[in-house]
Amino acid sequence: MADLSVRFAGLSLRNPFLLASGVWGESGDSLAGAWAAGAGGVITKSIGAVPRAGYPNPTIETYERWGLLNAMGLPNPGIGEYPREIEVAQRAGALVIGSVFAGDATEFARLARRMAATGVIAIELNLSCPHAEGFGTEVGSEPEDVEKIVRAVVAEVRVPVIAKITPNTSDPAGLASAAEAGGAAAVSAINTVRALAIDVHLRRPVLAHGLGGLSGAAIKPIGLACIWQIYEAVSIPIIGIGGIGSGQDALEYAMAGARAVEVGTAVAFDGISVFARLPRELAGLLDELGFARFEDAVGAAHTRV
Amino acid sequence: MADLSVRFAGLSLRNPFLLASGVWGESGDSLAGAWAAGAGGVITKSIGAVPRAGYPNPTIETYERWGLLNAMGLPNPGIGEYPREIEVAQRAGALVIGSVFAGDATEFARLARRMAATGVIAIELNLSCPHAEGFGTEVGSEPEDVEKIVRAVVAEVRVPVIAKITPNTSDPAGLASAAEAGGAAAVSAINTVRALAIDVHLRRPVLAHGLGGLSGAAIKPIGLACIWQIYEAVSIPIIGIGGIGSGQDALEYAMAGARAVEVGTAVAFDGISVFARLPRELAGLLDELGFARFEDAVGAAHTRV
Amino acid sequence: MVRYRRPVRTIVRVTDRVQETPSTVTLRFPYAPPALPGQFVMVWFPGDDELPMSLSYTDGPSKGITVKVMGETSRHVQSVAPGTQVGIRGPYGNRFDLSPRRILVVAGGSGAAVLAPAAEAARARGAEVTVALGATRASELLFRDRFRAMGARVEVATDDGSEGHAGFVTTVAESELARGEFEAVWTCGPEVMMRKVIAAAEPLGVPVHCSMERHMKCAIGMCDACALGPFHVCTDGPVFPAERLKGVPDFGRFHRDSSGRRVPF
Amino acid sequence: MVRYRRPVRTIVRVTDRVQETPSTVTLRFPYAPPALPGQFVMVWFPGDDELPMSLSYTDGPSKGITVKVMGETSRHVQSVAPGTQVGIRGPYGNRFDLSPRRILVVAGGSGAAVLAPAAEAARARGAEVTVALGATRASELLFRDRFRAMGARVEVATDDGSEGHAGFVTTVAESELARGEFEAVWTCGPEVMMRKVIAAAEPLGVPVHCSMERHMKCAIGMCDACALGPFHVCTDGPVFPAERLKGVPDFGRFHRDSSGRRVPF
Ligand SMILES: Cc1cc2nc3c(=O)[nH]c(=O)nc-3n(C[C@H](O)[C@H](O)[C@H](O)COP(=O)(O)OP(=O)(O)OC[C@H]3O[C@@H](n4cnc5c(N)ncnc54)[C@H](O)[C@@H]3O)c2cc1C
Ligand SMILES: Cc1cc2nc3c(=O)[nH]c(=O)nc-3n(C[C@H](O)[C@H](O)[C@H](O)COP(=O)(O)OP(=O)(O)OC[C@H]3O[C@@H](n4cnc5c(N)ncnc54)[C@H](O)[C@@H]3O)c2cc1C
Ligand SMILES: Cc1cc2nc3c(=O)[nH]c(=O)nc-3n(C[C@H](O)[C@H](O)[C@H](O)COP(=O)(O)O)c2cc1C
Ligand SMILES: Cc1cc2nc3c(=O)[nH]c(=O)nc-3n(C[C@H](O)[C@H](O)[C@H](O)COP(=O)(O)O)c2cc1C
Ligand code: FES
Ligand code: FES
Repeated sequence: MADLSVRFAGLSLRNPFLLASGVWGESGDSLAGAWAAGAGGVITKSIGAVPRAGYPNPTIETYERWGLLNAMGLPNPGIGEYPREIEVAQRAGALVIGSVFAGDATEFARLARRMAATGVIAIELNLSCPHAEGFGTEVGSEPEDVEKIVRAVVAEVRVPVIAKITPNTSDPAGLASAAEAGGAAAVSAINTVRALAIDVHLRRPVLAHGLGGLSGAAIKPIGLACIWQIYEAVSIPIIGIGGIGSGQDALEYAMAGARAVEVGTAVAFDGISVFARLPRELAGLLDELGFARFEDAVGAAHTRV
Repeated sequence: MADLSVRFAGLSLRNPFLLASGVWGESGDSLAGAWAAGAGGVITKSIGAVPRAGYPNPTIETYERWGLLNAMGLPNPGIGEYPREIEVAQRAGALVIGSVFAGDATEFARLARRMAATGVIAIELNLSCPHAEGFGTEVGSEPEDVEKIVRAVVAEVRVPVIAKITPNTSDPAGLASAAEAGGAAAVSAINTVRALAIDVHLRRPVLAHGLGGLSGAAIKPIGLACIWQIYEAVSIPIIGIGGIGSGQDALEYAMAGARAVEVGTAVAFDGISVFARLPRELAGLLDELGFARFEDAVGAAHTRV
Repeated sequence: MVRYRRPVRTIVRVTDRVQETPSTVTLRFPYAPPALPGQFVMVWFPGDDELPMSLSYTDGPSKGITVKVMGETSRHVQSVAPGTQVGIRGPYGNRFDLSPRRILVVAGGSGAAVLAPAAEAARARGAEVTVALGATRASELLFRDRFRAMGARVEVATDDGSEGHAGFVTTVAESELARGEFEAVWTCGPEVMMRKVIAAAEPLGVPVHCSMERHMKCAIGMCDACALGPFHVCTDGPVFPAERLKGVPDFGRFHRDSSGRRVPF
Repeated sequence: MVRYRRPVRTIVRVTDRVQETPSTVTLRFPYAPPALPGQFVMVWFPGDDELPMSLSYTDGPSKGITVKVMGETSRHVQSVAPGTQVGIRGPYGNRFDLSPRRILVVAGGSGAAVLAPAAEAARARGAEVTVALGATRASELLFRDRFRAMGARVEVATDDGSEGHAGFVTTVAESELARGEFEAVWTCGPEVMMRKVIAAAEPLGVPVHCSMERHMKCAIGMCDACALGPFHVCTDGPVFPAERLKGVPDFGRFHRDSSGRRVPF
């Protein structure tokens, strides 16, 4: 049986499948549930400085089994209340990574410090939410901003800092390089892809917020391309995200350059038991292909090109 | 029966469904075939200065019915030979729009002049091919470049110039505004989305070129978002592209702001007869929803938000 | 197990609007997907919110919801006229187990909305149904006549004593439990009420099923808005056997607001 | 009409390699999707090109292709050993109509690759099959023994006269047509050859079906690489009745290279 454990950026995980931020991540019991189901680690909902209700419903729209559009609007209880939820998950044994979002470097640093105090094993910076209201675009779409934010956070906390990169850019590798320059221990990619649904009967966007972010199978090829380009640009480890719903999907990400992966939308389509199925499928596939360890597959597709 | 004819940018089309560039567009007979099937107009393969073989196979990968990945590598016979093909299509009565691609403004202008000489009703500038080798990114990913190229072409030709915008950007509306500033008569969006497929058995990318571009149903929500944002930013007409395979898809694009649409991947999945079905479906839907003319639906989803 | 339910929205037109009580209205609309008593749909009132609503009519192609004024959106819903377009997705969630032969139904507030079709289905299978129906006053007794018409015995409680027992519906439920030999209790209403019902039924060994409500956004088990202890009301519920709720400290005490913050009831 | 065929690639391992002639090799591999004689697959030789190849074995789960050295990739293919991984998608395209009872098969070059399984299927249905088989020399006569084994009458032509008629296979075909009463002619080979076959059969009223080749990239009727007049060889062909080809000026005269440029044969 292939060894699924992964070590990178000072982390040591039983398998490479992390619960993606924003899914099952608002309550500590749910984080614990994802861990109990088999996740290698769980990432919290992105937490801000103050409680935030998010956008009104409708907040989601789905496309058959291949995609999901959402504009939740970053609802979260705020960093004041949230540590209680993390504690619940930690008491259940879960390895928790704390995700935070903010509008500028100073606020990011302040939030990250408070998040780090909860004992999370790492912090993921949500630099990329495509539907958070910034100054027109996303907080993480300029390399200078990314570098500045990462640098400010790294100066403030001891745990590894993971910069989550947006796909809504002409140059994901440039953003990842900026994160590396800022001192990030790892980068993760991708967040959702900016998208929209229109209802022709009602002559209006379906989501209350209008624009949203696409996730699920449809964005797997987009995520893979980002990982591929980032892998060629940075030497820090990469976490792959986007449309992962099978062991093979995860292995594709690994071969493109990912050392771990996050799983979001598959939870909606297949239930939380997806975290039991994914490691099983991955181990079976690695055995079939002759890999003794998952980590041996990382970047494997780059060597021949 | 709802009126499907559209007029914009000096063009007058029997229906809003254009054959997208790169599909059935290498030979004059095929362009004529798409016209005969019912397209409102046909756009040529993107033509360059000299013949270009494109990338070796594999050049495509498909995902069920929801997506297609390609890296053709802009094969084309070159502007020297291609006018003969356009002539064949024109003799069959087709309204032909000429697509051109180049590496800089001067070459774009030179090509566009030669293309205009064939009697095409408009010129579409392919600023956005995600897999053409430029200087790292795409030729059309910086607003300044877009404006410069469009300006150079507009100075050179009398026919309307359509700037085709890439989705691989943080700010599609900014690119469209740049095209408008440069004098474009219209913008079209989107080209394919940068993407990748990995084969885990072979440990390599599937496409010979590695990176490719995603098209088909999966990118419809992404295209709609681009059209939405562009509509709010420019006053020139917009042509919607991306995953259109039904009359309803086209109407969603219209309500998001498109005056016409282009259809590519649906030709592979449904055959060229899709150009007979689409106008029929659209007319039926418009009747059902009480629109007398397709043009009345343009931008309809913006009025309530 | 394929959990996926096609949650694509269907835009339908409201065909009928029935004023059930001064604060409650039923909307009927054509929606073909089959549904079972206990399940809910997400109802989009365009321009307003999208809300989880139990199906108060589950049979056949004409479905129905019954909406009580609670806040802004539900107040607007009261004036929705036939012909209005609404978006429906679902049905979601689980259903009542219809196998018990003697059932006590305890309904408070808008709880009768989900309990009426369940009671109807149980009656159709020949079960004996007793309903303890509570409201603030007589005019607010939801579906009293519908329960009677299906052949259920209806015992009423009103806060102001304008009909039936003056006081809590739980008092009525307790005395019914004391008298009858029920195989099951179904309840929906305020959680304090449901807790009392459980407290009364438990010593008698009568299993209780509660239809729960939590703030909902996705309804497909993803966003975590409806988290209730280790459960998600949208996919693990809305109907829960009382034993599953016992270990959940929030039950009857806290719910979560739109931001995910725990707030006391 | 749903034209869509799942063109997802399957990676398979070559099980057998048979050197058919000095310049031609057959590769067998497991590939379950059903196929009919006339159809082709896209075969990916990783690291090399992906090429359209007729299925020379269409029956059952073990399919086969027969590759002749033409250029760089097909030369590399000659040394593909059992165990090598290749990617297969398809089958694509149409098939031969197997209903005629007396069939003349005219094969030049690697044309026998697609004609052999078709002739086999026709024989299995009881048709009489005559094969006019041409090659540069005796050792290059592809599938001569396979045609004989299926019970077809085989008439041979070689350029160098090392076996059978010395000269064009079309001469053999002409004399067969003059003698026999054929219901159909099936042909695959150089287009000049096929044009001559049509010219001989037409006056006699015998319908001819040609298996055509054009440069292919997508194989799903999209990229236009395989345009042949108003047709796409990948989706409208590869088998065309001669009447359809008559109005196509390029037939026998021009093909298109990888850039889409028309180049004379
Ligand atoms: C499974 C389920 C079934 C339900 N069935 C019915 C029913 O049949 N009839 C009925 O009248 N009501 C039902 N509700 C309650 C209903 O969804 C709304 O909560 C209620 O109508 C108040 O909405 P509002 O926007 O008017 O109130 P608001 O002013 O927004 O708030 C009033 C209360 O409603 C809650 N609420 C608001 N939005 C939501 C939401 N998206 N999800 C859950 N709660 C929300 C708030 O937390 C608050 O406690 C059901 C709820 C759930 C979860
Ligand atoms: C429907 C179809 C069925 C075929 N069946 C067979 C078969 O059973 N056996 C066989 O040996 N050959 C077959 N071919 C031809 C085969 O696909 C190749 O053209 C041939 O093997 C030469 O490839 P190459 O790369 O070695 O040659 P190159 O050096 O690349 O070129 C030699 C010739 O092959 C042509 N060619 C190259 N690539 C392609 C391509 N992607 N598509 C079409 N032509 C190409 C070129 O135009 C040129 O004329 C078939 C072609 C088609 C279209
Ligand atoms: C409902 C939903 C909520 C999300 N919320 C967050 C969030 O709060 N922070 C964040 O960084 N990403 C968020 N994401 C993005 C996911 O973490 C992930 O990057 C994306 O969905 C792609 O992965 P998937 O295809 O597996 O879902 C959210 C995604 C979804 C679908
Ligand atoms: C096989 C293929 C080739 C393409 N070639 C071109 C091209 O030459 N020039 C161009 O501007 N766009 C090209 N495109 C992009 C399409 O014109 C279109 O923008 C894109 O495919 C999205 O539309 P669709 O989803 O309807 O296919 C190509 C797309 C495909 C699938
Ligand atoms: S409403 Fe989203 S998880 Fe239940
Ligand atoms: S090979 Fe692409 S259209 Fe035929």
